[in-house]
Amino acid sequence: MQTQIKEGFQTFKSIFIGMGITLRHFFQPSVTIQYPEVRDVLPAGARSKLFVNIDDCIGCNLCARACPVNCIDIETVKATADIDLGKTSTGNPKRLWVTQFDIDMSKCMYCDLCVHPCPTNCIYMVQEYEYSEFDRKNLIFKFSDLTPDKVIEVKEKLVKETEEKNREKELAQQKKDQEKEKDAGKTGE
Amino acid sequence: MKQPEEIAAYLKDKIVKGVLEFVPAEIGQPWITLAPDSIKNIAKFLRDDSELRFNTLMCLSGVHYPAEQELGVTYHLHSTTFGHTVALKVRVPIDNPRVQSVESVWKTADWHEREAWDMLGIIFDGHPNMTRILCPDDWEGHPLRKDYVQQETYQGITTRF
Amino acid sequence: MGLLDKKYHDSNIIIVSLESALNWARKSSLWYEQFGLACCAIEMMATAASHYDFDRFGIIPRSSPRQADVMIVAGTVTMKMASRIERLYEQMSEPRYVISMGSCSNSGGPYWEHGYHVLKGVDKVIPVDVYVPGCPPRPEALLEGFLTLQKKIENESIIESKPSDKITEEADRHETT
Amino acid sequence: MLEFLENIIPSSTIALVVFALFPLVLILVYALFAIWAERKIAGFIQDRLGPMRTGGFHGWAQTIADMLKLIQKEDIIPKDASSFLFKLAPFMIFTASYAAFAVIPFSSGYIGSNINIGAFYLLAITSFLTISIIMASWASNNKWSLVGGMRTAAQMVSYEVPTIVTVLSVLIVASSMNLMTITEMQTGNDIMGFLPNWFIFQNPFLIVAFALFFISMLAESHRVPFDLPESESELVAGYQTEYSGMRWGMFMLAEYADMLLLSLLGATLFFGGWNSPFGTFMSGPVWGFGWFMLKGMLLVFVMMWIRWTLPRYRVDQLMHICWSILIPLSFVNFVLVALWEMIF
Amino acid sequence: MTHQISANVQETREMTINMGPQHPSTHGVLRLEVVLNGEVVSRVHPHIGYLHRCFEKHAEAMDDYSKVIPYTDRIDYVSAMNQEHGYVIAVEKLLQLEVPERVEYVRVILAELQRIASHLLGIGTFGLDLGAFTPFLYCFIEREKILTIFEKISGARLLYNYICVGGLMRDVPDSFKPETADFVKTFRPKIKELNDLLSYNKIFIDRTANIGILPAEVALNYAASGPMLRGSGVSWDLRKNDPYSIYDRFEFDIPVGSGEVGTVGDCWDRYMVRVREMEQSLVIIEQALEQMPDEGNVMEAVPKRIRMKEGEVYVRTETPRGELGYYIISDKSPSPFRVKVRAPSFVNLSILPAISRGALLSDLVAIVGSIDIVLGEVDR
Repeated sequence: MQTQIKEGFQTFKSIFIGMGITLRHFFQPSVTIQYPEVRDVLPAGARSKLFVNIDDCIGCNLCARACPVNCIDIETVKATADIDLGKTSTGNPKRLWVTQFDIDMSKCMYCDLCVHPCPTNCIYMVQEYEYSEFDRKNLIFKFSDLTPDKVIEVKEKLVKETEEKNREKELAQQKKDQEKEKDAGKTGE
Repeated sequence: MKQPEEIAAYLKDKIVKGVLEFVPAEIGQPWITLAPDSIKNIAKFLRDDSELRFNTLMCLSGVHYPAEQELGVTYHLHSTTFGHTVALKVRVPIDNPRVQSVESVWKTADWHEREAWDMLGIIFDGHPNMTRILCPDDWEGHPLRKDYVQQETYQGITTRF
Repeated sequence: MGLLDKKYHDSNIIIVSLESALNWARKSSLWYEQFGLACCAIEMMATAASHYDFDRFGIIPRSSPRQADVMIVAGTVTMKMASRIERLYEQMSEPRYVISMGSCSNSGGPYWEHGYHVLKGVDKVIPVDVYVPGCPPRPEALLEGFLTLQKKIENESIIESKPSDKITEEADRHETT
Repeated sequence: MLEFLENIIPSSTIALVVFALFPLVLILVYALFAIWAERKIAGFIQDRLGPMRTGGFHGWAQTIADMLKLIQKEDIIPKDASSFLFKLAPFMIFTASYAAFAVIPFSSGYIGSNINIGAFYLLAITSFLTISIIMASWASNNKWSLVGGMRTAAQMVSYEVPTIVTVLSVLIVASSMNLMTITEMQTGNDIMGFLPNWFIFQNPFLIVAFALFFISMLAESHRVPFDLPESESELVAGYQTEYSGMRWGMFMLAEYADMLLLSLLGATLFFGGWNSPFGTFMSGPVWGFGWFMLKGMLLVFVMMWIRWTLPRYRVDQLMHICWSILIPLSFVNFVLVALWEMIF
Repeated sequence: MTHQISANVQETREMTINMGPQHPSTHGVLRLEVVLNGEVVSRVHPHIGYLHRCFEKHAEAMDDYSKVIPYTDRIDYVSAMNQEHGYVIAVEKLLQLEVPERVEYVRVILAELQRIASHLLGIGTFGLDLGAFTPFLYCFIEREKILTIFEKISGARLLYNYICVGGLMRDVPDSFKPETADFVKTFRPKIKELNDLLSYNKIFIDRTANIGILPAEVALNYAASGPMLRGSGVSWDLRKNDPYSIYDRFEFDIPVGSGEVGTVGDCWDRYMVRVREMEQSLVIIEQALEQMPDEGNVMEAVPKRIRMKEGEVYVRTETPRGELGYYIISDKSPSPFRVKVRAPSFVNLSILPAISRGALLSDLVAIVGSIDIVLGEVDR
């Protein structure tokens, strides 16, 4: 009986202590951030979305290779000799047209591993996190600034150039061969 | 507290059958290889012997060795009484992957062995409930084998991207 | 969209104001189905917790799918779970919405390539209204996903759409089921 | 009040209907307010804000939006459910709570039906709640619902005993079952010169009786720590699991109406009903109504406050508390109340 | 004349009920097939695998050891730092790599902060299972502070990918030390508040004491670890008994279950071990902050492409849920040959059928809550 009374007393005591705590919190100011109106300031280096500064990209493919999930698709076309693509802001010479630089943010796992190997620091995380979409296709971000026409043009140019080069090579080869034959003929004689 | 070498020597001394050899590793951990059909007896001995007292099975992992056409099971044991640890290994051919179950020795082996069956297709003789644990029951193949080919559809849903 | 879906053939002022009232009610009281799958569920809980507070938007959890309006697919859907997700969706009462939260449910995410047991996008089994990117999305991103969904709800209509629209809608429905 | 209505409304039937609809309007307005208030209170206790955006100021229109949405929701009746009972249960539960308001004296000018067995009627009609919950749970053909329903049946039947005994201890002090008479008996400020003549101050054992009444009241309206019928983390949503749309809304309405009903009963029996705590100051039919609601709301607030503080009991502990603590205690207390009345 | 009730009228049937995979209290996608006799549990069959995300396959498919780290985060998403720590220690052991002093301190502080965050979640959801909603949110408020610290150093809130082979992804900001110290200071009174509000609440004690008792020898046979084992009164903590990293430099106690309000090894003991462990983590953090060098290298020189020798390690670390083992076999290729995770939750959950026999349905919820499982870890 005595233990029961004691237990009953403890029950009420603990309940009142608990209610005291919740009452204290009742009058404390809330910790809520009223999101659309007020926003938390994200710390520097917060990882929310990948961004590529395509002007600086040299198309080295290091980020795509570092990506554990293969969500970066890069396609490059070699620039023809007559075109100087200039230099990146870090001073690296650009030698490739980046015809395609797609990042599928619906696959990305925001691990930051692609950022570190980049030699020109052109791929990095930005703080924009509000980009929900009605369609998944819109989550594939295309960073290449070349128009489709330009891509075709560039590719054709390269094909032409390689053809020319090949032809030159072939010519050179033929010349060599002819010379060789000549030489062989000479010696044969 | 015993070192793995001492344990291997002790085991060879006490148990005639089943203890194959002690393998010192280049880096990392050494292990003792055992015969798959005597693992249960050895496990019991390891657990009950007054100088070893391996009362917990920390980990049981199945491994596929494609080069040798073999499957293997690694047991990591630990004794809270003495604080020593040891790794045991058994190897079985892939076309007849049967290992004795140690479920009756260490209860924790129950789920680990089911997982090894599920992932690698190692059959544990004497296990009370040898069913898949992680994959659904109607799954095809054992995914952690190196030659695993992912099934195209599961219940009408394509499994590929 | 519910009982009054496309029940009216032409619009007038009463119907239009009724429509906006109904849409307002639906968008202000999105009760979500309380279940979590993986990592994103922790962030979903964080969103419901004091710091971000779902309740400000009138969003509260319901553990029975019958009473829920929106399903947040928070995390990786596996093959074993896919049929359950489908059934849960079927158990929800119209009007119902689906928010796909995080990379995994958007498209399989990190597991899209080697994950033999992972469903590559929850939209393979149920229709998704809003995709929230992130792995896991920040709580704010999830809230923004809700705001996006609210925008979608605002544009819904109880007026029967034109025949041409109807055909495409039917086609859509067939595709999803 | 009926006469007043008959004076201004030509048809006496319509007057009667208006008269009878008053509690319904009250319940609806109260539910709209209380659900919002509960969310706000929960919010403040948990250091957050609760509804903020719907309707402008502190989300005041939140419940209106909820109700409007529930009306639009698809009404699902499971294929294997017992369709008739399934449809009937929510209406029955709401009707029962509404009907019980008939004998509550809202103010000196308004009581639905001034019958002399008011307290008895009220206790009898609340038993309908139990039946409707069992009906709902059984008809749903869902295992979780069934477990929830069985729990409810056991819980509500058990807790009716201490509720009735504590109500009885007030009734012997008042020696009347008419709730209006009981309230009128508590008019005035005579105790120790300033305390109002409320029953809780008249008899020290009635304080204990009130504590017991309050605990059983929590259980009767299944609030935390006795919210087992719908305990979310165990039984998904208990007996309401299969309900959707406005049918579910009925359950919610009934739950809040039930809370109000029991709080108002508590206020009538122990805290002087519509009597002003300051004697004749601010008394009268309209003020009386205000005082009455204020007292009821305070009790409702305490119930909410408890809900957001405590974990819940287990089903066997709940029964244990009822049968081996509350019931013996309430009987002993009943005798003591009676003895005190006899001696003084 | 006595009236005999025929036997088959009295007969009761057992009811099989499915808890989950979608159920508010199963902490994810666990499915429990419960055979009920009335409300008493006769048998429980846990069905797992609803979150099997093929971690081990991914680890083998990655062509670099460091690419596995983001996936380790996702094994136990509640204590990602501990997971990374365990994996990285294993790889460093294979590489026979020593990491700089400062790195070790930062890692330990992060691991302990993560332990607190994880325990806060475990405690909060445990309270939630028992119907106490408010303590859950109070725990989350505190957890949010830790996440803010983590976000400042790593850029992510939940899955960090911060600890890498040979060091840290980037140096900690200057604000790290004062902020952590500040958190330690403000968190101590909150533990007391939690104790008042929940731990010593009589209803809570009634619900958890003498429920789901796990005797020490059963726990060892099942290889239980972490608070699950310590709750049963076995003083076993890898940070002390088999120290890794620099844990041998700190002084702290191992809290064990003592049966303070019930029997040793009941749900309350397991819960309380977590609460007390948070205090001990604070003690460790304080010491580490004091000893931590202010300046220093945070990255050991590791070749870009790790060339591994043949070998294997089994490395175990103490995560909030218990002993996390990484069994890594390396061959000469750049990707691991086999990575097996010995997940503490997986092992701890397998005890559930043994300790829940004869409990009530509501107790089952309490028992599952007190094991504190993370399904990502159970299913991997």
